[in-house]
Amino acid sequence: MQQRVKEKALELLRNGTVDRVIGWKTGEFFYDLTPAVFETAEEIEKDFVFSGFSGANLSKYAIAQSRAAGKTAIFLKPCDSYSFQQLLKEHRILRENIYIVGIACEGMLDMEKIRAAGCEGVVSVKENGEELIVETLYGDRTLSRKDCLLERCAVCKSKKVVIFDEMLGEQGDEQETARFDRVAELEAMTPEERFAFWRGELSRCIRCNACRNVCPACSCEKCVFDNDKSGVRNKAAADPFEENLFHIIRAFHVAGRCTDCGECSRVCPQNIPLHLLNRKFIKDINELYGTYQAGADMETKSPLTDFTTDDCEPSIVHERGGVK
Amino acid sequence: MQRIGVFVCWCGSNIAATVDVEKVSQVLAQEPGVVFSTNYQYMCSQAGQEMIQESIHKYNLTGVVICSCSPRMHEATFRKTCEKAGLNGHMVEIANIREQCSWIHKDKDVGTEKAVVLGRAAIAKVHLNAPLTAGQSPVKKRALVIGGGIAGIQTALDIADAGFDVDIVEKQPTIGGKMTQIDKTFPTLDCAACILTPKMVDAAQNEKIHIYSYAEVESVKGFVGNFNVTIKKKARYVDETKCTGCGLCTEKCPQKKVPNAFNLGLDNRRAIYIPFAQAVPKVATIDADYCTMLKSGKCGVCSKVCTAGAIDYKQKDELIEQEYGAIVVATGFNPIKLDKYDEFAYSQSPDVVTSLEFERLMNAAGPTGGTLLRPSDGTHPHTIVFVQCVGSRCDDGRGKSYCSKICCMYTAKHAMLCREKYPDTDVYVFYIDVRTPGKNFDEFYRRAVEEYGVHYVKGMVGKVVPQDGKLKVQASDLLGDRQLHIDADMVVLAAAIEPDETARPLATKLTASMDTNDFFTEAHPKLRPVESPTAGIFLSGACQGPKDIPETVAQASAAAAKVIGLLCKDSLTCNPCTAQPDELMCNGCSSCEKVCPYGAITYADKEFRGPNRTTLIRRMAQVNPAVCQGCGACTVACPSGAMDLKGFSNKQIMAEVDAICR
Amino acid sequence: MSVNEQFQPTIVAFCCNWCSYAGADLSGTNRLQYPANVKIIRIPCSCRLNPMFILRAFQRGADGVILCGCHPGDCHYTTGNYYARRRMTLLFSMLDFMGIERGRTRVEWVSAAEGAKFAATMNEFVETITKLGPNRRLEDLRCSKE
Amino acid sequence: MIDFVKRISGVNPRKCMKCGKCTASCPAFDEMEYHPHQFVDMVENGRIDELMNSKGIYTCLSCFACVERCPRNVEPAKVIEAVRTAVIRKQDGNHLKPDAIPALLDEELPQQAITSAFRKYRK
Repeated sequence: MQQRVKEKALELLRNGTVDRVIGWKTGEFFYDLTPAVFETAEEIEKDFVFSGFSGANLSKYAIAQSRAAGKTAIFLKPCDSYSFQQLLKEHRILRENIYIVGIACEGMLDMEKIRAAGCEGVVSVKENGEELIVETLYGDRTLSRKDCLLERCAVCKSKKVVIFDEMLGEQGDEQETARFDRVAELEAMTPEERFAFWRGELSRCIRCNACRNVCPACSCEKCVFDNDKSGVRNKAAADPFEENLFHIIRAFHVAGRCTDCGECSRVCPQNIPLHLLNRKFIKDINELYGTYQAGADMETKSPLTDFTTDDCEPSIVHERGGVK
Repeated sequence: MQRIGVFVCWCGSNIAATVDVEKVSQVLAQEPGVVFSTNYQYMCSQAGQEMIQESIHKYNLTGVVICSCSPRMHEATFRKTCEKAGLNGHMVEIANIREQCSWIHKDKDVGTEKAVVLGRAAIAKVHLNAPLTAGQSPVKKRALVIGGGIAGIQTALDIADAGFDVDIVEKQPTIGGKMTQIDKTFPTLDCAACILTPKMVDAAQNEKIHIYSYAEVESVKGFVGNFNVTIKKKARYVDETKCTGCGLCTEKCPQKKVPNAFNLGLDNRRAIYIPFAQAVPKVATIDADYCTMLKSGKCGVCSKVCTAGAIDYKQKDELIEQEYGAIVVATGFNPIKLDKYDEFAYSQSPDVVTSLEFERLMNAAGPTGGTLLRPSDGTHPHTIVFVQCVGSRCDDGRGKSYCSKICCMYTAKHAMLCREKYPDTDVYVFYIDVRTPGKNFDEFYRRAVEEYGVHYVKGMVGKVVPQDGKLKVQASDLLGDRQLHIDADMVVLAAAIEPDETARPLATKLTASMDTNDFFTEAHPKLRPVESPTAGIFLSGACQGPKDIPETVAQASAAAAKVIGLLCKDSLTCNPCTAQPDELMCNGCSSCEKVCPYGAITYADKEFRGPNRTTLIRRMAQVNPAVCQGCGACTVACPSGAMDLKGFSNKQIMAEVDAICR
Repeated sequence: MSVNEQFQPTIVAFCCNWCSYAGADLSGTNRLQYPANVKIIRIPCSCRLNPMFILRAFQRGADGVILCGCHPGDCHYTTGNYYARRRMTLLFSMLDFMGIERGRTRVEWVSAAEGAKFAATMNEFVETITKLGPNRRLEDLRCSKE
Repeated sequence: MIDFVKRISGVNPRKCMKCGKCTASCPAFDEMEYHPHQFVDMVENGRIDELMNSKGIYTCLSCFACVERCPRNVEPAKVIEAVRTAVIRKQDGNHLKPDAIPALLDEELPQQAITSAFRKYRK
């Protein structure tokens, strides 16, 4: 697969189907792949990489690239395709300028987990079916691939690429997952415990804005937190309130639009489980207003721009009780 | 920095008794930006208003805070006061220290402290206020009346009388509506046709009125003063301009077995027809469901006999676009279907009829030529049972929970007419209550009982069983505490009335609101009864609720007066507190559009300067200030905060929050 | 403990212009008392209430925030309160999820005729907040009164 | 007792608008001294005792024509059924005392027989 993706990128560029390709390129380390736009075959030959570390969701880059002259190819893993379609639904991407190559995905790898398994001085990671062969300065190690997946991949909600022009590999299906288990665990705690948990997590926030910059839903032309007119302009979090404020508002702004791609947690340098905030909204929406998956289709109204006359009252929050 | 004047009102002792007004004005004088602060006995009085105006000039005020009664009371007053002194009305904020302070607190210290906080919040807001000017939108001087019954006709005539063009859209081939089917009218017993048909002719002959008969409203765009309506003229296969209404075709058409809808199916008509002799326009219409020429291409008799050459089998539906300043809904009512009321044997015996069918049976132009005969065997009925409240006041899901209002009176009318024309008939009326509020109404009902000897029985009919050519009626007589068994020849059911089935889809097109019974809701149940909450949409007749003819005509004229009031204006002043998107921040994501109840938000592609002298095209929200009512739903739906509400901006509200929590 | 030492919460009530603000006026007209801790901010419709306003109030030292709007189905703008209802439900749930006391936020539908309900609601809410004590979990330390 | 009848019948007599359709529908009208609309009215006005002592409550056929036809969903037949139940429950002179049961219990005896035995064999 890794080779097929790169060949496809070359092919599309060479046969003139597209003028540029959005893909991944090597960063400082082999596991540190970053999104990149390739305009020539040479660039692709040199830098294009698709591997178990190509976790980055490329959909957000289509906003700008779809407005560039000519046509752009983009590679979308299943979860990325939801983000892409959500952006399309919000009229952010000009579909006619994009050529989508869907990629079947077996889950992306988390370097932190490989390190946590006791591998130091990692030089390369090779995939061999269900196994990972980790080459380190101190000899090779073999790990189970399953144990080294990113959190979001371990609880993957869907292997289905919802929008594509061409598909590499087998199309998959939506699947039942345990992705809400952690949210439910937190819900079962006492308010005091929850407060302590989130204080512990959010107090580590350094307001680097990585979560915001990577999030496909956070693609506003100008964020409220950068906007003087909003009255809440706020560059750095100076106190616990502002740490809370930023993350609550961010989660609220993407509620009903967040596809649960998990990029926010993947990029957080402080390892704050930010996806739990988004998942809490998704879980509430599913439970209170019926199951809704952002980006799954182009038609369904987002739950926050919709209503029924017999919706539950906000007091349901009190009635549901603290410990379930 | 604003130069703010603070004016604390005593409201006699209403405020001054529990708020130390002197202290409030002193403390607020210390607030940043406040250059003048005072208190006075009655700010809203002539002297108080003059004081505000003088201070505006003297201290060169750019903002005014008035600590007084609720803004719902005097905000408009003080805005006008300031406008007269040259200050924009939206630079005034009211701190509500009466209803929300002095009147609910007893302790003077507490009241004073709270009044200060409320004053601070108002000052904080004024700092961020900007002068707002209400926009103007032009008014198209033409009205549309949807529905050509007596309500629609009356509204159209009144509007036309004032000199404005009016179009009537009527879905039937003729205007006139339900009233054309009615025989006599209560309480005067004059003939309905005699008073209605002259009005129909007036409407047809009025140069200002244009009638689109056999037409429906296809779509409605725009807003008050500027509606853009597409009207669908259904194909009637007869050229209206050529047809003389001679009626020859309707006599020669070989297809004779078409249920006559005008007589409610009590007799038959031809496939080409003119609903009744006084139809307006008096033009034939081909019923495409029955015409053999249209169905199989064989026949063409009407075309052959028509000397005017008006028949056109190839006619197509036609779409007409027209602009209007106001729209009047006059879609009227229908009797409900009685298929769920098995106990009255309506579907088992032709001698059980609805009241509207009874009207046709009594009418000289009806299927029996005005002689009351049983539909089953054409004999004269000797015992007639009337049942009231069939489907009205019904909570069981089969009928309507409301009172249909007109049934008591028309049943009294029917009973009276029966006894008058045929004194040998026994007439029973079963009632739950007899409701006769209205001029000369109760007298009318008493006459039916006292002079005409109609048997009014307090009770209800339990069941009707057709047996041996009779209708066995089992009923209760509650006052006599007995059960009655009557062998009747006819049973007449006073069916509940409901809004026409076209009303609901029309309401959606108009974005006008309806109640759960599909009656249009009025802007205010008491004070604005002929207007819809949607600006520019007016209500006439039974589409708003059950009504008799005098009430319908009264409301029709009232709606016309409102329309005339609107069309007289050259332009409309818009609500200045509207939403406004910041183009630099708008993502064009359509979140705001989805929550806007008025359809005030549209999108357009706009060019922006990108980096390196490139041009970027971005999708951008645009708010039509003439349509926006300023609810603010969009401001919260907007993820980037690009949408803000003038007069209640994010910053203004947060400034108030800050001042209160300080 | 003297009256002065007793905890006096700061409470912000957002009221929609058409129903609840009029309902609040009515409780004044009827001289129905409720504590002075409640300060009302007028907004055109409950759907104007941005979650940021609520958070801002807590930041600047409010101890409780309540939103009052027209009863569902009675919105002056026909649908505003339906959106507000969903937004507030999700926001309150999130605040609860982060461990903020549930009682600090509330939504109540008050019509223009329900002056008594407005006063009763405010009395009850002030009592709840007084019991909960000062808002410690969601405040800006720089703005605290101590 | 009124509350008891209202509760077990689930009927709100205030919904009745005295139209008399129930009485008009009643096939057993001639056998009863009180008629369906009167049942409802008597419950509403607290005349339960008269109703409990009336023979009419047993001549009601429970055909439910009144329930079927009532335009306000008042359900008069349910009131009658509730009054009958009230009469039964009032007869506290049960033949059997609960304490005596265990001794008499026979494995083979159907449950229903025990219940009816309570009520059937009055002293």
